[in-house]
This record gives sequence, C-alpha cells and structure tokens, in this order.
Amino acid sequence: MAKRTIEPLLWLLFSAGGVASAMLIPALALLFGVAFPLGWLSPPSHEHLLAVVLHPLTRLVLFFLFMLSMFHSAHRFRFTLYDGLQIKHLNEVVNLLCYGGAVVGSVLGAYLLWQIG
Amino acid sequence: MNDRITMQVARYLPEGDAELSYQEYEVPYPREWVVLDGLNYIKDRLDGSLSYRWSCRMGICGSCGMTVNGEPKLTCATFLADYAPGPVRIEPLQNFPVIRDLVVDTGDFMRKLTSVKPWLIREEEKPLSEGEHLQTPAELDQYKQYSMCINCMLCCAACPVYGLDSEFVGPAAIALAQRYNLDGRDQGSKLRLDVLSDHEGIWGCTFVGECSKVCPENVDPAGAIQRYKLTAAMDSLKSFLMPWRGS
Amino acid sequence: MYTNYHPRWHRKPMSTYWWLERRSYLAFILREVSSVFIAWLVVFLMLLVRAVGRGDASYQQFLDWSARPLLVVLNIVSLSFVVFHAITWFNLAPKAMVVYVRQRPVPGHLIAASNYLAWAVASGLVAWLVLGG
Amino acid sequence: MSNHHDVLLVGGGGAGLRAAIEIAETNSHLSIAVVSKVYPMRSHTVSAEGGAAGVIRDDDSLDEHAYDTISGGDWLCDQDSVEMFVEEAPRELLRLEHSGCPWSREPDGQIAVRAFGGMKNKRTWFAADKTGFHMLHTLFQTSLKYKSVVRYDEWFVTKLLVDDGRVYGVVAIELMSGRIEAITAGAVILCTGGCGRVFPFTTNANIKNGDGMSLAYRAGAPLADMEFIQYHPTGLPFTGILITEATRAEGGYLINKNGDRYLQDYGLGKPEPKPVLRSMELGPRDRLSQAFVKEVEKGHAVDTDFGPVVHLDLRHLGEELINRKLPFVRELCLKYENIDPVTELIPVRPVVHYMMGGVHTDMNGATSLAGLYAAGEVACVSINGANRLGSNSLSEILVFGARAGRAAAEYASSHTDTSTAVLAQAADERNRLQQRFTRKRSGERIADLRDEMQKTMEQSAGIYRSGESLSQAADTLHELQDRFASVTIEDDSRTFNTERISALELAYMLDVAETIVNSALRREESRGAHQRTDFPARDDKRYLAHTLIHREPDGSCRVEYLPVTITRWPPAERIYGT
Ligand SMILES: Cc1cc2nc3c(=O)[nH]c(=O)nc-3n(C[C@H](O)[C@H](O)[C@H](O)COP(=O)(O)OP(=O)(O)OC[C@H]3O[C@@H](n4cnc5c(N)ncnc54)[C@H](O)[C@@H]3O)c2cc1C
Ligand code: SF4
Ligand code: F3S
Ligand code: FES
Repeated sequence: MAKRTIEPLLWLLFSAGGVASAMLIPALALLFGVAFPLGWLSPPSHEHLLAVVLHPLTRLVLFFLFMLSMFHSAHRFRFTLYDGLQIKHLNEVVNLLCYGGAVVGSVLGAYLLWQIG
Repeated sequence: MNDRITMQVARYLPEGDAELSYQEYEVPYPREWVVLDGLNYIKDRLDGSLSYRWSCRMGICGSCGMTVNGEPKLTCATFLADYAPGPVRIEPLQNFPVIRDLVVDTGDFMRKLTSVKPWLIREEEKPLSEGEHLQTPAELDQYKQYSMCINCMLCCAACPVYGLDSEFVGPAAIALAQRYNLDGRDQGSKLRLDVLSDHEGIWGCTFVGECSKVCPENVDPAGAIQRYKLTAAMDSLKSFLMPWRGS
Repeated sequence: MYTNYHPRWHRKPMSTYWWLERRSYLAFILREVSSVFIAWLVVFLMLLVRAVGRGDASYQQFLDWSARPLLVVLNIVSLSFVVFHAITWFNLAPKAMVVYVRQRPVPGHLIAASNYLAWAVASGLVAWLVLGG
Repeated sequence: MSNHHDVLLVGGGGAGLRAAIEIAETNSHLSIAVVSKVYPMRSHTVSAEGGAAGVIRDDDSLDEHAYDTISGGDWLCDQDSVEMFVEEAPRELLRLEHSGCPWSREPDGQIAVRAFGGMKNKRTWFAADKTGFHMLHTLFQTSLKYKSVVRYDEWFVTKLLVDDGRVYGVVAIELMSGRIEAITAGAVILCTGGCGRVFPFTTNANIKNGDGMSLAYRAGAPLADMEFIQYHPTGLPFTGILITEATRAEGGYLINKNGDRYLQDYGLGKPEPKPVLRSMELGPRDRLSQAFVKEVEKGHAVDTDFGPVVHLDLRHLGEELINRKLPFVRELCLKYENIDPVTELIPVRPVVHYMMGGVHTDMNGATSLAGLYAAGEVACVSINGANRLGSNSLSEILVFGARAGRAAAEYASSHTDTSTAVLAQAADERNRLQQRFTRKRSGERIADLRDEMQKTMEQSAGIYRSGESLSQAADTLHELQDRFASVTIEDDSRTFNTERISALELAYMLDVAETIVNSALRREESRGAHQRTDFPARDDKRYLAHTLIHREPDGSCRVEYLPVTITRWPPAERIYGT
C-alpha cells in the first residue's frame, strides 16, 4: 500500500474554511469593518456583545470559523505563491510559513476564546 | 480585395531557429471555411513547408488543436469568418514543447494519460458466456460525460498549472480516471487513487476552471477533478480516523 | 524514446506575469488573493473578541480604532474580496458536489441557489445576534 | 540500428488495436509493435457514428444476419466468411462491453440495439451516435495495459520488406525526427483502413489514402474487388461530413425538392410513417445513392452552391429523441451547417464512404504472401461483396482483427528465421526516400496532381460508370503517375516533414486509383455499388466472381477472377421494401 500524504486533509480544511468564511465573514466584516465605523448603524452595547460571545455555542462556532478560515487562507496563499510567483522550489519554506501561521493563529484564537470566560 | 483574410502563422524549424517567428499569408475565407481549411489552402497553394496535424475535419479525432488568437481551439471547428477582418494568429498549443511550426510534442500528455490506468479494472473477469454487465441508462449517465474526451489537449493548454508544474497530471487524465471510477463495472478506483491522490496528481489543481471552458466536448474536467478531490479526501479522512479499516 | 527529450524542441517558459495574459487568469488570481484578506479579517475579528473580553473600555477603544480612515478603507477592500470569494465559491460548488435525488443529478444552478439561500440565512442570523435580536 | 518484434501491426485503428490486444492476451511473451502514422486514437475508426452489427435478440438469428449481408452484397460475398463473421460478431461486441465500452442501454440495463439499412432486424449495437469513437478509445485504453505492446506513434510505413515471397517487416519514417528505420518482424498485419481520399468528396479523414493496399500491391499481393466503392447517401455538402444512417433508422425521411419521399419510385417500398426494416430509407446504400442520381436527372433535386442535394427530414422525431439518440448529428449540423435538425431540413448528397475491396485475404486474414496479413477496411475477406451493409464494418474490424492477430501470432511463433537480404532492401529504400523526396522546386504541386486524380475518379468511377469514361481515366492516371515523378517538394527539413508524407500518400492513392479504374473497366456488368451504364444488368454467368488485380513487374496491372464461395444462399434477385 502506497504512503498517504496529508494533502487530502489540508484540502478538506481548505474547503471547510472556504465554506465557513464565505458564509459568515462577509456579514461580520460588513458590520464591524464598515457599517459601525462609518456610523451607518450604531454598534451594539458591550454588555450585549459579551453575552453573545460568552455563549458556548458562539465560542465554538467562532473557534471553527477562525481556525478553518486560517487554514483556508494558508492553503490558498501557498498555491498563489507557487503559481503566481513560480517559487515551487521553495516549497518547504512556503509550507512552514503558511500552515505554521495557520496553526499559530488557531492556537491564539482558541486561547482568546477560552480566556474570556 | 477584402474577401481575403491575413493568417499570421507561427513557424519554427528546430534545425535552425531559436525562436518562433510569424509568417503572414492571405487566404480566402468563404463562410463555410474553418481555420484548418485556411491552413490547408496555405499548404496546398502557397507554402508546402508548413507543418501541422489534422485528420478527421469533423471535431472528433482530436488532432488539430492549436492556439487561435490566443485561445486553444480545434481548428477544424473554428470558422475563419468569425475572425474577419483579421488578422488571425495561429500558434501551436501552449504548455507543450514545439517540435516544428504548429506541431507540439504530446509525449508528456500520453505518459500522464497512461499513468492513471485508464482501463476497466476488475477483481475477477466476468466470463463472456455470462453475457453483459447490466448497466441502466442512469448508471451510464454517471460517467458518460467523462467518456467523451477526445484527447485534444486543449484543456492542458489552457491550464496554467499544467504549464507551471511539470508533475501535475492535468485535467484530461484526471477526467479519464474519473470516467472509470464512476463506471459501475469498474473496481479499480482504489488503485487509481494511489496514483492520483498520493502525489501531485490532483492536489496541484487550484480550480482555475479554464480547462472546462475550452473543452470542445463539454467533458468538464474541472468538475471531475473537484469531485475526485472530494472522494479522495473523504477516503483519506476515513483511513486517518479509522486506520484499522485501511486496505 | 530518445526524441521525447529532444533538446531542440522549443520550450516557452511561462512568463512571471502569465496571470495578466487573460482576463480569466486575472480573475483567478484575484480570487486567490482573497486569501490574504480573509486572513486579515480573521485577525481583525480576533482583536474584536479580545477587546470585548477585556471590558467595555477596550471595546470602545476598538470601535474608535476601527473607525480610522485607513482601517475603514482596508476593511472595505477586504470585504469586497471576501464577497468575491463567496460568490465564486458558491458558483463553483456544484462542480465538486453532485447530489443525486431519486437517481437524477440535481441541476447545478439549484445547488448554487441553495448555497445562496444558506448564505442569506447565515448572514441574517449573524446580524440578528450582533444587533441584539 | 534495427528493431525487431514478433508481430508488427501497420495501423492503430480498430482493427490494429483489436489484433494487438488479441495477441497480447493469448501470447503474452510475443512482442507486438503497433506502427501508426497518427496516434492510435486519432485513427479514422473514431469517426464512425451509427453502430456495429451483432445478433443478440431472441427474435433474431445468425442466418438472418448472414442473409441480409449476402443479399445486401449482391451475392458477391464469400458465404463461408459471412457465416463465420455473423457468428463471432456478437461475442466480439460483448468482449468490448467487458472492456468498458459505453454501449447504449435499455431501461433494464441490457444492451440496446437499433435498426440499420438493409438489416431485417434490430441488431446494431450503438453508443449514442459516437460508436466508433467509443470503440476506438476503449480499445486504445485497454491496449495501454499490456506491456508487450510497443507503440511506434507517428511512424509512417513506406515499404514492406519481402524476400523470396515472405514478408519480414517494414521500412518506416519517424515523423518527429525524420529518421528512416527498418522494423523487422516475424509477421506483419496491415490494418491501414480505407482509401476514400482517392475521391474529392468523401467522409474519410485525411489519413485514408489506401496506404496498405498500395504497400501490399507493390509487394506482390493481389487486391480484390477494388471496383466496389460505397457512396453513403447522406453526407453534408461541402464538408462531406457524414450524417449517420441511424438518423433514418430512427425514422428520418429522405425527400426531394417537391417534398416527396422519392425512394418509393425506385423499387424500395411504400412510404410508411414509421421506419420499416429493409424498406424505403432503410434500403441498402447503393440503391439509395443511385436513386439520388436519378432524382438529379429528373430535376427533382435542390441546387446549392455545392451541387445538387436532397433533404433529410428529422423534424417529426422531436427534440427529445434527437438529443438522446442522435446528439452528435445535431451538434454537427449546428456547427457546420448552422442548421438545427429539430426544426429544419438537412441538405444531403451521396458521398464516398467505404471501400468494399482491398487486400485479398482468407478468413484468417492471410494474404498470398507468407507472413503478411490484413484486417479491417484495408482487407477484402470478403464479407461485404458488392455493397457493405452499414454497421457491418465496425464488427468486421473486431472479428477479423482478432482472427488475423491469432493467425499472425501463430505464424510468427513458428517462423523465427530472419533474412539479411531485407536489410539491404531497407538501405535501398532509405536512399530512395532521401533522394526522391527531398526538396525539389521545379515540378507541379502535390495538391494539383491530387485534385486532378480526384476529379478523374469522380467523373469516371463514381456512382455510375461506363467503359468509355473508365478507359479514359486509366490513361489520365497513367499520365499522372509520370508527372508525379517530378512533383515539387518545398520542405527540406527532416523534422515533421508533412509535405514528404503527402507526396508518399499521393503515390499510394495513384496506385489505388489505377486498380479501381482497371478493375471497374474489366467488370462488364452492374452489381451492387458497381453500376455500368453500358452494362446495366447483373451477369452471374461471367461475373459471379471476385476481381483480383496484380501488379506486373513493369507497373501495369493484370486482372483475374476467383469464384465466389456459395454455401447456402444461391444468387437471387435483391428485393427490398416488401
Ligand atoms: C464517417 C464514417 C462513419 C462510419 N460509420 C460506421 C458505422 O456506423 N458502422 C460501421 O460498421 N462502420 C462505419 N464506418 C466504417 C468504419 O468506421 C471503418 O471501416 C473502420 O473504422 C475502419 O477501421 P480500420 O481499423 O480498418 O482503419 P482505421 O481506423 O482507418 O485505421 C487505419 C490505421 O492505419 C494507420 N496507417 C495508415 N497508413 C499508414 C502508414 N502508411 N503507416 C503507418 N500507419 C498507417 C493509421 O494511422 C490508422 O491508425 C464509418 C466510416 C466513416 C468514414
Ligand atoms: S477534457 Fe476536453 S479539452 Fe481536455 S482533452 Fe478531453 S476533450 Fe480535449
Ligand atoms: S484549468 Fe487547471 S487548475 Fe484545475 S480546474 Fe482546470 S485543471
Ligand atoms: S481534424 Fe480531427 S478534430 Fe480537428
């Protein structure tokens, strides 16, 4: 039996992240990145937001959203570097940078969400 | 006279040339002439030394693929009049080494095609005396689309990854592997998975999607690859989570 | 056979700017570049969560910070990239997923449509939660 | 440098690949070479649309298939070969199913069959209307799994190496590099397909130049029944693209400019709304093409820029049926004629399609030269007689490809001796090619000579012929042979020199054209596809016989006749439409 690479698993993470980020990030980015800063809508009170974030389900969803989106980005960015800049020969560095970043980001995200409560 | 169109044809002679050059020819272009008719006119009447491949002139043998005004096309299914008033530029297919004029080396393509084991694999042959394998029209439809590939290589010429990454198996070969995987009579998907999933086979594809856009037979190799990735990934996940169930 | 590796065949290397050669390639690269902006937005949201966790003051600080013009511009650009990502993603999804209902493949546009529906519902849910339902 | 194999196949079409697979499966230690001037999957088998005949239904019988074939061939078929053929055909088609060929199916999953011209029962297997394409790709992909099959892709065979009445191999040019090599073998099978390009208006691809017929003829093997050329009644004007007979089998009508189903005037039955087997539009091809000529004479055809046409009417079949069973026809009409058969009439006219004659072989594909075999359209076994029935030839390439493969493998296993004389011959051939086909700028253009040959053939050896036109044509062809000696070659590169190949192909076609014209001239009767205006009746007394044409050392031809093998079906009148 031939060896198995982890490429398929990375691809699964990429895909899941693609769905998660497409479903949830636009709304969040629209609200917090554009609508509140520009004053189109008034931001929710701290108390309300805290309550929402403290809900275990929200924390779970946010964790997966952060982690998967990071892996999504890492994977896609890796291939953009390969193909766009034609630096496939540097793949070890690129991999370390991309997925390493995603792992660090995910751990940070988990820590953040954990320590609020 | 404006009943002629200028064809700028790429020329390359390995004996002398270091680079492609372009030669211009004026050819007639009646409504029913395809680009290939223009090339044949050049070869027969103007310049016998032009080299290119063709055979069926009905879009089925897959030999006449070239780059027409930057797009990969079957020259026997692309009408000259659509490019009026011209000029129309004819170059060899991209992403393949050029042997001569409009002729490219297809060796890489053929090797990759063979590597995915594109034939029916059975654990046990059914004896002829037992008749046919039953296959309902719906079962046939599962793989039919992927069996329509004429090996014209337009998809590979359109795919940047095929040009950038020499390891990438390419859209046509993967679609063909998928054709057999989805055929109910076949039992070889595991074997093909080993070939495809364990190296650059499919993971190099970043879903540029151009392959499906240029395919003259609507094979949709891009779709085949994504579907295949999903199957391969699920398969990996299973053997990752349940290693004891591995084959 | 020796001719397979013939040195005299003409090989044109891909140009570094190949993705400028066709509009569809450019669209592809833009789609891929969305990854950078998604990564940024994740960081941005994580900062938000941190601020919320640290109390009202730091939440207000975050709100002020996020209203700085440069940041707003960055976020508008990022938002357009994620939306581009979302649209291409939902449009292409039917290619990877062939769903069969009663032995017949569900047409691609229906799958895409159901994706868009899910997107709308998810966005509505987010807005409802954030804005205080 | 020389390459040696046990069996060498010239041609990678359906017949060649079937033979290769047969040998690889039965004799895995034999080394098999497939030498083909195009990549195998580009071979012209790829363009066959309609289907392949083989009895599978319970209400059908082998005898009926044999009878349809024999009467369709106007009793010129060898009946022992036909009986063997109809018996083996279903097994061959089934074998292809086991290799993955995507045959069209009935709702319950069984193989579906359709009606075809001249066949009294539904027995034509099909894969929508791309049957040849699917068959060829299935065979090609299957052949990839055998290590003992060595492919010489894009190698062009220029000569058979013969010593003392036995064939030892070939000389071929590798297109990519231009090198000329001898490839020797214990046995050689010619599978080079037909020669439609001898005519100007044909369904045949650019590669169908009668190469194998000329190779065998020059090597001393006789060609059989070369005067029988099939015109297919429904080709698209200008391109000659074929509109498959399956359109009529599914219920299409042929109508003239007055909207009449004119076939009723030519003894082909009465018009019925639904297709009736062996009647009207489902009559044999020779009769339908002849009826077209008569309609033109009566002024009932429609004039177009590309000559007179009649119309094929599919409109009443409906979009759903057309999409399901004839999608390629719709695609071709839309692409090349800008016509949608769902709502519009398709203009069609007879077009040169198939060669009944070819290298004379026995039932095992053996020719009169030891070690030389032939199978497929290049061969004349003969099961097609004076007129081939549609869908018999895709089955023929399988049945006789396999048989020739077995016979050649056996021969090669028991004849392992080699000849040194042929290496000297190969050296001579190399010199000839180098001198003869290198740059020469003074003479006439290849295309001009080719056009003249094609025009001559159309005018004198078309659907109707006469002694006068044929003997004139013989003179013209003779003269063209002379002029060919100084033909212009502008290309002096060794690499992928397609002009040199075109010149060699023209030489083959001139040989074949001569044999056609001379065979037709000698046959003073009308039978099947050979219609003489000066001898309008069939003459079983003198011509219930195969024409065998030999090449004399001085280049002239000698014709002799060989009796037809009759087993159970004595010659009778051909009756259709009842
Ligand atoms: C448009 C069309 C539709 C048809 N439809 C049907 C149908 O529905 N049913 C049916 O039964 N029949 C049909 N036929 C007929 C049938 O397809 C052919 O008779 C059959 O495919 C011939 O197969 P083959 O293997 O003999 O030759 P081909 O497939 O023509 O192969 C010839 C091979 O020989 C090689 N070759 C030739 N010369 C040389 C050389 N000098 N050196 C090296 N290699 C050489 C070529 O490269 C090629 O590989 C159709 C034919 C046409 C043209
Ligand atoms: S998938 Fe389409 S484009 Fe690619 S080789 Fe096959 S037919 Fe040609
Ligand atoms: S163009 Fe190339 S990257 Fe994938 S989707 Fe098609 S193979
Ligand atoms: S010549 Fe055959 S596909 Fe164009």
